[in-house]
Amino acid sequence: MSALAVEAVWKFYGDYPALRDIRFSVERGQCIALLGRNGAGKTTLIRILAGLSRPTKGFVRLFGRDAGERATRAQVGIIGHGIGIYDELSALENLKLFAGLYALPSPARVAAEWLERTGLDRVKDGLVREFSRGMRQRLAVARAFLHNPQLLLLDEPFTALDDRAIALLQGLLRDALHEGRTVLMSTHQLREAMELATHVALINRGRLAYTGERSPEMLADPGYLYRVHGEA
Amino acid sequence: MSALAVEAVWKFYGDYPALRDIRFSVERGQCIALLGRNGAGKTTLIRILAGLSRPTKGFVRLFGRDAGERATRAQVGIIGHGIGIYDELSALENLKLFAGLYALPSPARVAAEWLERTGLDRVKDGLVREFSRGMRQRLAVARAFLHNPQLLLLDEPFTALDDRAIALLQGLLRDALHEGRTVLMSTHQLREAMELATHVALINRGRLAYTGERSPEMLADPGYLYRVHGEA
Amino acid sequence: MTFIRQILTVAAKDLRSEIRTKEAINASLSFALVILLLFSFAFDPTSETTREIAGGLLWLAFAFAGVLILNRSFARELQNDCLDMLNASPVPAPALFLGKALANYVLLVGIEAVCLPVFGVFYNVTWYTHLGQLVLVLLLATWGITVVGTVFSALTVNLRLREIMLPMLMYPVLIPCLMAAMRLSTVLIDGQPITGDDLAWLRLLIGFDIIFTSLAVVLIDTVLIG
Amino acid sequence: MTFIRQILTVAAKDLRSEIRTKEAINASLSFALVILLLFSFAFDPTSETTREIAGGLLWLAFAFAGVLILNRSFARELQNDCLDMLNASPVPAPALFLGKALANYVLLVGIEAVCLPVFGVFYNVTWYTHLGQLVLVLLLATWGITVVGTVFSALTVNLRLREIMLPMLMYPVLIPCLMAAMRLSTVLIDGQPITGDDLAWLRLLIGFDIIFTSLAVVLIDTVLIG
Amino acid sequence: MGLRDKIMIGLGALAAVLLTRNIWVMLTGLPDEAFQGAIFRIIFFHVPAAFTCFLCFFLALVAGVVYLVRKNLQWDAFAVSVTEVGLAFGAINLISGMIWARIIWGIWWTWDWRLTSMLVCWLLYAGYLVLRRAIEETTERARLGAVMLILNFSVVPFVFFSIKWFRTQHPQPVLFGDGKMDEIYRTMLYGNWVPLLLIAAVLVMLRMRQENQQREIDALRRAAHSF
Ligand code: HEM
Ligand SMILES: Nc1ncnc2c1ncn2[C@@H]1O[C@H](COP(=O)(O)OP(=O)(O)OP(=O)(O)O)[C@@H](O)[C@H]1O
Ligand SMILES: Nc1ncnc2c1ncn2[C@@H]1O[C@H](COP(=O)(O)OP(=O)(O)OP(=O)(O)O)[C@@H](O)[C@H]1O
Ligand SMILES: [Mg+2]
Ligand SMILES: [Mg+2]
Repeated sequence: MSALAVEAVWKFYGDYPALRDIRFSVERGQCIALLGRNGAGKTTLIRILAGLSRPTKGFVRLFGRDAGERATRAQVGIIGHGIGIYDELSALENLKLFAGLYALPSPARVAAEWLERTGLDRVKDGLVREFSRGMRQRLAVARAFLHNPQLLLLDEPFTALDDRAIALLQGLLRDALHEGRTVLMSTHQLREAMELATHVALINRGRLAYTGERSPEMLADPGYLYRVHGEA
Repeated sequence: MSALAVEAVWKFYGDYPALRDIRFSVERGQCIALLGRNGAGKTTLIRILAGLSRPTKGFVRLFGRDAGERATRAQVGIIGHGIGIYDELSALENLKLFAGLYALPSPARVAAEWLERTGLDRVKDGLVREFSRGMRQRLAVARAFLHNPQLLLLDEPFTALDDRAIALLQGLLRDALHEGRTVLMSTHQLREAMELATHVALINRGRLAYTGERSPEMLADPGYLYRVHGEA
Repeated sequence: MTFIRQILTVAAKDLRSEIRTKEAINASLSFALVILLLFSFAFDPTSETTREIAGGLLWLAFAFAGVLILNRSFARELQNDCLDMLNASPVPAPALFLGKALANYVLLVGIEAVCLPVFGVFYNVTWYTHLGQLVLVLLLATWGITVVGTVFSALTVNLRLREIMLPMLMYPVLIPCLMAAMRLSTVLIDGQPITGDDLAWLRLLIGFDIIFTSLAVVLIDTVLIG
Repeated sequence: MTFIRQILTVAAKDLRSEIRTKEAINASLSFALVILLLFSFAFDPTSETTREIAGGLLWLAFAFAGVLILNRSFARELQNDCLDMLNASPVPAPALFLGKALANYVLLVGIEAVCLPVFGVFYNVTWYTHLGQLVLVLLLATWGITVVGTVFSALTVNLRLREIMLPMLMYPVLIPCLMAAMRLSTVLIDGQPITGDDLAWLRLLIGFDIIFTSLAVVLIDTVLIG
Repeated sequence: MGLRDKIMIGLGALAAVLLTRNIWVMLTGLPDEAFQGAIFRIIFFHVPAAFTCFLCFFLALVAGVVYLVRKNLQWDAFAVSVTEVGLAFGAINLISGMIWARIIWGIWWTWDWRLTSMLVCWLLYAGYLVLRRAIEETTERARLGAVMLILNFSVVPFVFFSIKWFRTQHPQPVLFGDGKMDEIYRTMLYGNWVPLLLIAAVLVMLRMRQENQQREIDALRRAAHSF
């Protein structure tokens, strides 16, 4: 059973197709980099996988279950374009809140642990409103990993992170992969993505242009994929 | 007269000094990359330069004038963390609006021209709400360049841009530099920044750790600066 | 059990961030007070007619004040795309809805609790003769307002002109509930208990609450996830 | 000249993002109807006493619409950090403020213009006997509401200042303005012109407008740039 | 000309013929009503318009529910069309009632519960249209519109139930109540309902077609705008 299976998914905004007949699947323990130019449809696809939007046609299976089911959702960790944390709450309160929502046994302990792992323990009582952009993104990372999700859906997770934070996130992702968890990420920072990815998928204007393993030339030359499979 | 002079600037948030005694200056035609880890104080400094926040101590001069003055502001173009464009307006309306605010002679023409230069002319009547993240960032670029500013203050301008859009922005910046305009940008995408920068400044926890020309080893190895001048 | 815990978590979150910023409470409470104050000037507060419209005035103030709170309820989640994260979490949409409704309810009941005595003073009425029944009416009608308002708050989060869209859409739906509340409060403030015909109004109120709570719980998933 | 052009640009921007289509007219028309409907439940509109408070009801509706629209005025700029871009542009803060106030003013006056005739039909009053004077009162009082509301809206953007303003609840500041407007409108709708004592109310209205407009223009820079 | 157009034209023509005939009969064949005189004839539009309006709102509910189940935009187009036509007939009822009231009671409007409840109902559905106007994205508009239709319709029973608790100035039901109405009037009432229903059907079909075309145009525009 695949960790993630996308079957003939179409998404229309009105009559405009933002995704056209997308099909691919990802096995457990794989890390797939979802690539595509601005406006290709990456975010749209990730939102469907996260159960935030329903495909117009086709369907999506996570671990053999429907994306919208509650048990599935508890297995998924998300970083989206918006950081998804509350400005009026402190870092700690934010994490405790999400730990509570995911019904983790001891919210406070988990929250404290993840603040430490993302290097935010020193500012844990500061309101998020006062955080710098990178600090917010780190908090978003903590929120996404908090409940030990089996599948990570990351939409441009490296945004605004400094070198250390990128290394940290890559480390977290590597650990997750070693533990057999699955990662799907979209990004324009190809270098960082290629270092991790075992597979790649390329979307061109809503259509899947390429899927397959990440080859060594992609690592050596991140622009390779776009040149070969992208549009003119 | 320097394009930009920062003199002994301190900024306190409550008791916390986000900037401590920053001093440097940038001459016309230079491109300075403002580097620093998450939370170092880059955004705080850029906001002060843009006149959006006042230093607690010290002062800032742009082209010999005060940052808050109206004539100064007309010379400055900004890209901030938020994209600073209106979701409910179309791309064209947004640019026309800002052209109007900067009192440009023919807003409509300028707006159309910049939509073309950022590759957005095909979506010019689409509401920004429907844009993908990268499309928004392109529009933010157009907004910042619209009034031919003599000084560009860019806070992580490469965020969310695809390879083409990055090339486009780099091209625009290069043109600006050739015309003798001045650029200050903060970014964590060191490679893209180093290609352009003539100078670098590194902030460590609110303190200026290094300023100087960009040396060839920085271009070859973007992590160099952090290793040599950054904190442990 | 988890369901209830999730409801409480969401409610606690909303209350905490509202109490931090006080954006809605502030506007809502002061507006309710202004209404009561202004009308105490417009009417001769000792006259008989004032008694007759006491219930109406009170509920008008509550309905107006309520909208200010409800407007913020889902709008608050727009910043940083927090709504997405709530939707993506294993919290079922009904729990999310009920949590938010609960937070709004607490805020509204709080505002009403402040307004009632003020009202009593300005209009010189002894509103507490049938305190128990009045509180019952208040709690029932406020729940009606809250449930309908919270659903519409979810429905209108993404609209331009959301601020006037919400009252425009929700008041007509609320009319039965408000009418019952006005009628019953007038009777109670006048010092009479609820009897005879008025029991029908009470039943209407209860029926309204039940029907709309169930509808909301059923429909909220469709509203939130597109 | 540039100053005025900038005011207009800001105002046009705000109006455009609120009113794309006829939608706004529809929305405010139905809003007016809905509010009148609520009033008709709260007060018996056929009774004599209701006539006496006609002005009061009208201004209550206007104040309510005002609160809703004004609350949003600066909050709208928070999304995407647009406020920063406005502050960074060469538009001086007073022009920004006046532009936003102007947009709110136009929206409010528009809603009022729709409400008045509807009010006339449904409450069976001839409100147009002293049309000129009524319009004057309307314009003056609405400007008062707009200026105060817009300043408070700007305050809500700045958390630090808001805490300071907290003790002074927002809307009570408007009471003198609303009281004058209610009194004058009641008189005018009753078919009498403004004379004698009521001129004092008119002067109060004008004074209120002048004082708060000047205060706002002076303070707005401090409020917006921290 | 497709089959659809033919049906539409046929129904329209039939409606026109029936309506002309009814008006002719009303003006020449029917006696004036004992208390109200000539103006009484307005009832033949006033009441059927109300019935048509309610029927339309009910169909809108059905369309909304079906849309939520099927997610087919055709049902959404049907829902808007039928609501708009319902509102038009509701307006006919309100306006004819107001004219009638002006003549019989001497005022345009009174806050009689019968009148008010109709206005409440009308506003509920007008709200639906305003909501739709405010949403650009077609799928989202359809979904939220459908939800609104369900919420709206569940208020209607409350609104009409509470009628029992008020004394009204408006006549009590005569058709389904104790049936005091003369046979000839009643026949005419039902007889005139038929052409009004036909007109409603034609209008709904026209609006639906327009709605579908609008959607296609939107899609083309978006495709042209896309990257
Ligand atoms: C704006 C004013 C009015 C409105 C909104 C209105 C509304 C309605 C509605 C919704 C119905 C059909 C529903 C039902 O049968 O229960 C109806 C029926 C009727 N209306 Fe009116 N009406 C108005 C004015 C009047 C006036 C002035 C008269 C005559 C004095 C009148 C006489 C009737 C009669 C006789 C019926 C048929 C009742 C029945 O058999 O059910 N209406 N009206
Ligand atoms: N709510 C919406 N309504 C209409 N069109 C939309 C909406 N959201 C996205 N789109 C359109 O769908 C297409 C895909 O958008 P999407 O956000 O998925 O792109 P993306 O691949 O994430 O791009 P980026 O790299 O710039 O973030 C774009 O053309 C966009 O305009
Ligand atoms: N409004 C505020 N109130 C209090 N502290 C603040 C506020 N804004 C920023 N800070 C603090 O000032 C410091 C510098 O923040 P700043 O946003 O300038 O960092 P940055 O260099 O831009 O980081 P990043 O790369 O993550 O964007 C941080 O420690 C932050 O917590
Ligand atoms: Mg995206
Ligand atoms: Mg920053």
